[in-house]
Amino acid sequence: MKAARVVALGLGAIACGCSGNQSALHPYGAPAIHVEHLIVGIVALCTVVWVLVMATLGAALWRRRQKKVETEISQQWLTMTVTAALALTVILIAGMTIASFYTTRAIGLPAKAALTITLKAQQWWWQVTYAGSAAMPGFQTANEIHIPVGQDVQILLESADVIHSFWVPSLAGKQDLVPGRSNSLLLRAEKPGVYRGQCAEFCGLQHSHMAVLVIAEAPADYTRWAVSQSADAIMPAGPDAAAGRTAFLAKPCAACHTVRGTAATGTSGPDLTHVGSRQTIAAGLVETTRGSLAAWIADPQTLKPGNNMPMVPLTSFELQDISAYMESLK
Amino acid sequence: MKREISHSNVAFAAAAIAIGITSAALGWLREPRELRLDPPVASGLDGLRLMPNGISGTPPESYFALGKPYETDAYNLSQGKRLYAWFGCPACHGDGRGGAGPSFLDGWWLYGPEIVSIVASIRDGRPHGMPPFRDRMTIEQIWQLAGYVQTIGAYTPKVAAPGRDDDKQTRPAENRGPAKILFDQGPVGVHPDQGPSP
Amino acid sequence: MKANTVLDLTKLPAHGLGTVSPSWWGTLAFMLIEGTGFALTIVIYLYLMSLAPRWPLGTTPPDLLAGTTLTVLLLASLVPNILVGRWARGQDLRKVRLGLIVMAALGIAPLILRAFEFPAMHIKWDQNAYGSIVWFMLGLHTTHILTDVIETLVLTCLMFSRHGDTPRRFGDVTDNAMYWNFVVATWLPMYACLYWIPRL
Amino acid sequence: MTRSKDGELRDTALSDRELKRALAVTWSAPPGLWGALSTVDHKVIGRRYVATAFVFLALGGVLSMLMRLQLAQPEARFIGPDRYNQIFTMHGSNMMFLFAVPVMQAMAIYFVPLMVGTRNIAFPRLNAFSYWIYLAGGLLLWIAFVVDTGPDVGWFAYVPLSGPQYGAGKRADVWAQMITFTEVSALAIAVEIVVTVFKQRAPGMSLDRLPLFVWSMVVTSFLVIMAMPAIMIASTSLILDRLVGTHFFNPAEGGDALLWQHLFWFFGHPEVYIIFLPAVGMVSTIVATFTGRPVFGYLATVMALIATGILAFGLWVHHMFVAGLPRLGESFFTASSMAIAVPAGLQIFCWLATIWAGRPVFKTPFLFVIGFMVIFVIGGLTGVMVASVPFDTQVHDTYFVVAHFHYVLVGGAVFPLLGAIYYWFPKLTGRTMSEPFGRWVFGLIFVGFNLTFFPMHILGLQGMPRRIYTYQPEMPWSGLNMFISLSAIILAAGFLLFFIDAIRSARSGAVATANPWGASTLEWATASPPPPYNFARLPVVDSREPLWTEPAELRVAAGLGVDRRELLITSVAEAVPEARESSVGNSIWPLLAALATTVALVWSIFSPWAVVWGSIPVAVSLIGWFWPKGVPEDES
Repeated sequence: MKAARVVALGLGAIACGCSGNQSALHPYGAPAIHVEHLIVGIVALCTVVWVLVMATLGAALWRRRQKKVETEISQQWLTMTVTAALALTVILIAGMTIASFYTTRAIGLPAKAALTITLKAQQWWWQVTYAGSAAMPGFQTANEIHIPVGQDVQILLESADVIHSFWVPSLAGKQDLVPGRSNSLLLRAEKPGVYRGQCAEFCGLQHSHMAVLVIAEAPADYTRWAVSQSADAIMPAGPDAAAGRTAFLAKPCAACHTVRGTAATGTSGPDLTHVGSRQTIAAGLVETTRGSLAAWIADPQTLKPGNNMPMVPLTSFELQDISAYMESLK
Repeated sequence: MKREISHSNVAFAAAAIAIGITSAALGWLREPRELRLDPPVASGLDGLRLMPNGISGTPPESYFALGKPYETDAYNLSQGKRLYAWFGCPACHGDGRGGAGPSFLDGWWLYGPEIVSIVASIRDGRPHGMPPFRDRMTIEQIWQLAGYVQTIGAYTPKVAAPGRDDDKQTRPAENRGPAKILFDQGPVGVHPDQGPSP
Repeated sequence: MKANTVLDLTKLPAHGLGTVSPSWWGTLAFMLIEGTGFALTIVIYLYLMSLAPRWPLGTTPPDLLAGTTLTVLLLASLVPNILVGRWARGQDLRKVRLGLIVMAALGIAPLILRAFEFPAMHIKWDQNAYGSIVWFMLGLHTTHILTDVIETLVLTCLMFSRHGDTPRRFGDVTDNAMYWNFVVATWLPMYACLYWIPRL
Repeated sequence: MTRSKDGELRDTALSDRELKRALAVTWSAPPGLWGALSTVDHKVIGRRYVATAFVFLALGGVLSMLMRLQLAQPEARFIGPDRYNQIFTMHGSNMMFLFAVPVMQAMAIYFVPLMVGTRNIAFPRLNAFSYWIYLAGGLLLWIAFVVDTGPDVGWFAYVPLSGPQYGAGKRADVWAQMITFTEVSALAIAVEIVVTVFKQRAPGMSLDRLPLFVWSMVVTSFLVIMAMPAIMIASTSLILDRLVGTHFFNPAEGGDALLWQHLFWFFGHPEVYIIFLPAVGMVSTIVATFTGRPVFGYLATVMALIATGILAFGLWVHHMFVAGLPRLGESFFTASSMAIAVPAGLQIFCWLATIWAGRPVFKTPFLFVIGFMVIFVIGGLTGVMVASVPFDTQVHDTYFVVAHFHYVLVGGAVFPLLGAIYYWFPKLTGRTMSEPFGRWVFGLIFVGFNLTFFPMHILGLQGMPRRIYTYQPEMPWSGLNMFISLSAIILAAGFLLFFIDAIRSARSGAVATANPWGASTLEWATASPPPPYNFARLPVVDSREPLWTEPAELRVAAGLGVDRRELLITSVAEAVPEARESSVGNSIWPLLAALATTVALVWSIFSPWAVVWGSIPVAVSLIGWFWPKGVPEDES
């Protein structure tokens, strides 16, 4: 069974897929670090409060069991204790509110950043647009954001259809992408690395498979990457890939995808000009390998049911060639 | 008192069982939303049998076996609506009222209102500027789009038809029967050879 | 447990009016629910206005004639309405019958004027959000007039039937009169919102 | 038997036995199916409501087990995304709209009239109507789900996903119309409760002698009255957007996607307190009974209830902290969200003080209250955490929030509710639930709950978002998810045991006396279960704990008529008798009106003209409902 083999291939690709950092408790970006301090502080404080309340409850439940004879407790004493506990609650609440305000202030506003990247979410992938400059034309990529380490980066958040939410927990808290509104978020990575994020607002069938990678690298590496991305797609070298290019342009693929430098200029799917250079395909679904590309192209509706990539009928040769071509698009 | 409660309990239990059985039966009859069409079924959908003049014909048997999903199923119609925008249909047909290409709303179907004709028009193209989409869309997408196009021009709005866009409004949405609202009289029999309006 | 009678209720009336009657409180509670609903529609109106670059969106302010006439008519209807309530409390069957007929007529007349208010907005519900909210507000208030008119008509029939001459029916009439006051009172902020805010 | 001058038969003229017989004739429903369909007895309807709500709880529980089965392993293929989205939407909508709110109101329908010492709820026919409309709403949702038209947009139904362009088919409309059904029924009950408490209290039961459960239901009812119009307007606008093309939520034509969120959460946050405050009343009742002393700080607890109710309307924006609203507004809502911990804390402290001063008796209802304290305090503290904007940006829409609100809603409402069921079961059915079973039920649910939901806090912080039907194997979540799914079996076993115990006890449990726990409130002053007229002679109250101040005798009032259904109207503040009032008799019209309303509402999912044509049968049935039938209750 061809379908079964393809599925097995796809699942295999999933099993050895990428591993990214995606945890609010492992922060590597300034905003996330501030929030983590707040989280640890509040959780510790609340744990103490809970233990105290439980100790009181336990004592209240046990005291009558131990002493058989008991003098009646004075109402006044109870009133004073309850009042004191209430006063303590007010103080703790006020303290946590103030701590929260200070954290918000420490994170700062996103408007001051030097680099601005536009992120447009759609069902169920992320379109990333880097504005051009005098030295370099702008370009689009998908599901992978490269940023220079140690710099503030402003992410402009837009949505093409429904509400999504951009969340890379190791770098910053989340922010929604609301159609008809423009939000923005400050990102700043303190350490080079690959940080995984995921759509956090329910957005339909494939909300579960809408991941995004933020790759923080040294400024020089970042610039090198940006220059290579702004270039048109390379002409494939090998015979497989060259045949794949022809097939790609002849088949429905080109109607939805753009490969800059070719006749493929579709815009409803992700830009594939440098798809081979991305770590994952299909919004973080699987690691980019020739096998996973083939599995994905052959049967996208099994790997990610309901997504908008159709199952295009291809011969096994066409499938091999097109995956080779995709992989070659570094 | 006691007796009365047990009476009503029996009535409620009976009602609950009846509802349960009915629901289970309905659920068994109703197919779940199909997100992945099996490749053999998809290629079967390609097998239209058209009249020699390319205007009318019969859909493949498998289409009826599926339950005519592309004309009646809300999910397919809404996917068709996406495709209408994604594949550039508005460039010639506007919001359905036409432009460089013909309108879908005025009750005139140059090649008849049957879904087979619409599928054929999209798949194979037509003279005077309609390009073939055979190489740009899969056959399932073509069916979805055709179902949607038929819906735009329907005089009796389909229950499953899409609602308004989250966009600038140019005409009433498909589920309100825009053809009926905008062209109330319907076509006067100028082209009687082109079949009835939907 | 042994029952020990400590209170004698034999002298109490068999039915209460006004604040003694549960239905009076029930009417009040429903007025609170509906009043919250009306207030929310006004909040939505102002919210949409705060987002819009100009207001009214895509059209001119509504024509005043129909809406203002209706407002005057509603205010005028308060006089017979309050009188009906007073007569009902006095259990004057003849006057209540007369008053209810007048109130039924005064309930139907605004419905006719309302038919002219929708076109006076110069926009349809499906053109933009301004159209949607004004139609929604007008529609919501129209259903309130309509329900009260039907209630008044039914009560009028009741008062002419053999069920009419009891304190309970008179209580229903006072509650209905109170509800009409509410329908008029809620219209005033709606009127100000619909007709005058676009002119600010 | 002697009749008074005006020809009425009064209870003063009858011996106890004669009186009970005469009242039973006046107040009973006819036997058989007709009686079941036309009864307006608040006890029958309340019991029916509770049973129906628990059926929905069981169904919702089955859905949650399906979700746990799917999530136990990464990339599991047991349930596809389309069905999973329907399942989690159904789970949330079902639990909130068909279980939690109705079950609390149902307990109030049954117990508030008994606790305030009256013979039926105010507006009994509205009460019957409310049940039928609730049942219709529940059936609509579940039948739609079975035929694959179940809503798939989340219980919050955010536009534009639920809007006309992205919510294909009638799925979102079914959800929105189900809202209308349940909110109509909830609003009706709220009105009944408020009027019952304001006007039908036993003589002498001034507002400062009201049982705490009744206070909690009064505050809850006002929350319902103020909050539910928002969701009705929101769901109506959504249907209008989808059906006739209005633009409330279309940014391109002046609408706004966030308007939906404002409206939804303006209702949705008070909704939490609509569920929680009745539970506060239940806890107060159980604590008082099982420590043998009144709850410490009656006034403080009532003030805390009212303060919570008011603050509940100032918090909704904390559900929208990541939607991109202005910073200043967010800071205000952080402060108000934190502030609500103060009244909640006060309540906890008052209960602790009561337990401290009292002599606790460890019966099953009290065990559930202890479980409530342990769990709810965690839920409250995580609530303080998510009130902080920066904290929330990391945990919003993650499993941390799933854990948080299950701690609040299951810990804060379901535990007290189960305790209340064990506590009031004798009054509901005349039989007692099993104590050994009860301990097992408590143990399984308590352990199962914590093992299931506590790890979700960690999953959330580890970056697992909510509402995902699966996750990839490389994410470090699979171990905990498997653990959670296994723990959920313990939790489910606890609930299963509870249902078995309840059904078994209702049929063959030990027969209960009038006041098996030695409690203080008036519902225990009559037989278990109470006769159709509740009290043969209405009690007279001169303290907060009427059954504790005079344990041997019940002070009663006399002089009410027995020929017609008669109860007593008292003044709002002091409960001074004002009038004898009739209470309406049985009627089939509420059922007919509910059927007509159901037809109109379901039809309006498909056509706007249903509003016009469908309202005619509704109007006819309402006229039939109110038209006098010449029975004594209709005249004065």
